[in-house]
Amino acid sequence: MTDIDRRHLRMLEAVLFASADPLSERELAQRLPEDAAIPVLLAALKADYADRGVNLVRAGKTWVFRTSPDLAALLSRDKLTERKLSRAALETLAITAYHQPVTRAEIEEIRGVQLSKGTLDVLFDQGWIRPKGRRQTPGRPVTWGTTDTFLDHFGLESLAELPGVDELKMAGLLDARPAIQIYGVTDVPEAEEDEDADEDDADAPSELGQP
Amino acid sequence: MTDIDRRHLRMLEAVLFASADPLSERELAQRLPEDAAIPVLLAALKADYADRGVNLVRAGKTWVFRTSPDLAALLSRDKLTERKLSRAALETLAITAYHQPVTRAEIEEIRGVQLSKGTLDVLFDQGWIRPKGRRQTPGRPVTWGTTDTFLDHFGLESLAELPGVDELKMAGLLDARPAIQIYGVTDVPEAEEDEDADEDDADAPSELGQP
Amino acid sequence: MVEDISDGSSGAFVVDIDGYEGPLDVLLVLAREQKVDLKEISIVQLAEQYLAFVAEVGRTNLELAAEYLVMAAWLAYLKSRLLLPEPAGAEEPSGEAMAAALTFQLQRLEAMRDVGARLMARNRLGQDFFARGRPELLSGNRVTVLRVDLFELLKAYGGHLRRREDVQPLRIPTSELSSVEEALERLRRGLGGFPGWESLWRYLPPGTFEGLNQGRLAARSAFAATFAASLELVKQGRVKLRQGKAYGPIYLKAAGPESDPQ
Repeated sequence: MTDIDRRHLRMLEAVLFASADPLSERELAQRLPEDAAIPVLLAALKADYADRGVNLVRAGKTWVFRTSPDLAALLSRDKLTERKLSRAALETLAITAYHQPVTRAEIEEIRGVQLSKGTLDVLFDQGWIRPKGRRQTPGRPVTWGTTDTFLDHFGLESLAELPGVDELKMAGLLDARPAIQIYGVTDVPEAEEDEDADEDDADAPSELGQP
Repeated sequence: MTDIDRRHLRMLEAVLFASADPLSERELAQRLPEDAAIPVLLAALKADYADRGVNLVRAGKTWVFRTSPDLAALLSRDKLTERKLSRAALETLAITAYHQPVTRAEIEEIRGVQLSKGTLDVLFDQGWIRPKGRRQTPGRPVTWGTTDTFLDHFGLESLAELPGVDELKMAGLLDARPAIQIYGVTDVPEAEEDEDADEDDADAPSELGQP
Repeated sequence: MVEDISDGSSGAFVVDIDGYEGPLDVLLVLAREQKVDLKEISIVQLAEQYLAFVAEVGRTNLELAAEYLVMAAWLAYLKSRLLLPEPAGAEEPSGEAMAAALTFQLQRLEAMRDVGARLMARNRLGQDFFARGRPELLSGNRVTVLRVDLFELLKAYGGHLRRREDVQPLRIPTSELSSVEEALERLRRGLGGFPGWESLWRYLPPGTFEGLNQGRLAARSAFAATFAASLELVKQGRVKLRQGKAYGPIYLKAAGPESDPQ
């Protein structure tokens, strides 16, 4: 804590505390003096609040104050009424989160059924998914991925914290290709190297750790 | 501070943080466990935050967290008044993004309605569109395109990430005609012709959905 | 719904097809009935379970979407591949590879379901943890920020395209539904060919029976149009109709002077 600028820390705290929505490090930098060491300050502030009733949490590239989850019961009267996600929407969300970047066709392949019209729309409207780029395959279909808003909603710091993501990866279950392609050609179940040439998908599943 | 119940302090902190309105001691007492010593806790919490960027302040009989007054001036080089974009401006922006480079006359042609004076100005002032060149037609009208600031604001890496028309349709953002299909229609209305032949088109993504 | 399938010893299924999210979903539910790890599942047995399911739905006259039937056909094929010796030098993937692919698909779907449930079970914003209830705008110079996100932008473009579509000249697409006029024409042309009483069935367009069996709308409309046309011809005094009993076959005969004794 010695080289932390207390004045900068207070400013950062004030900016974050004032906002109900997560702020990116870039937005924070715009608000603070130029010489403010944002990452160091964020780490210090996070530590300050670690045991309090309010915590500083990271969601992807964004930061925000949230009440501590263990106080949920106390705050139950503040609960927002939410629209229940349909089964199709929930599965689509899970597939998008775990297989991103993923195309609509791949989501349909995994679910074995066509996606009805509004399904992606609901998730997009909610701010949980967004177009991520295009797959370098015929038709150049749009790929979808999750947003920092999604991480914030589910209390995830990064995609690496998705429940069970490591086991699924180890089990080879995070392959969005048609199953018969995976087994049909080589007949060797372990042949799972995914060399999809997705040019603008540098942030493919391999990068799940550092969103 | 020894006789402060840390658990109660955390609760108080969270309740005050999450509340949309300043809370009176009576309201706080209703939300916390019965044995919580509200006045003592409030005094302790106030002391905790005394030097921070956010302070616990009393307003009449109620309590509320507020940005520390000395920071307000420092932090805010900008008071953000948020404004919604008019529908005309939103459509103009979308058309510019999808059809760039595009002239004012073409935007009017596409929208089927005259552009009021300020519309392009608003988008230009915001830094979202800029002149791109001139159309090699009589009058050599200025063409418009989007900027990097535009990409940045919408979280796009490149224009190619804008979903095409088909994908908008599939995502439910663009409803097709009423479902005549139910009645066994065989003839699907096909896409309209589009004959954009622009020389200054170099950086327009050619495969953007052309309506 | 999962609970709606019961594999009772009587063999009686109670099927709620609306509760399913496609054929893979059905397969997953059936696979669970084998009560083994998905990796150990017997694909032959699963294929049989699925075919029985489809047959049951067919028996109760529920209409099944095409994708369920496609899966049934594929499973029947897969079953035969698994039971018969592999042909030498086949170009297709082996039966085992196909079975492995199906197992993989089921595992993958089940995994996505599980993690979806685990996601929803997490502490969530607005349910278990909360945002600042009283956000503040920090004061200073006045800068107007236009508030719009990508979703709104795309929605605006979509709305614009739709309105554009709406003002296009109306195109009336050709329909495969039969009109009474067509049926009249067909009956008139056909009447000369059959001097005596003839079943009205014979005047239906080709393929109508198959279509009816498959419940196709076009076939049903052809049937209705032909019937309506026959009534119209009776009204015009051009034909006579006869039906022995309710729901019995309908016969038709030209009412020309030479075939009518009156």
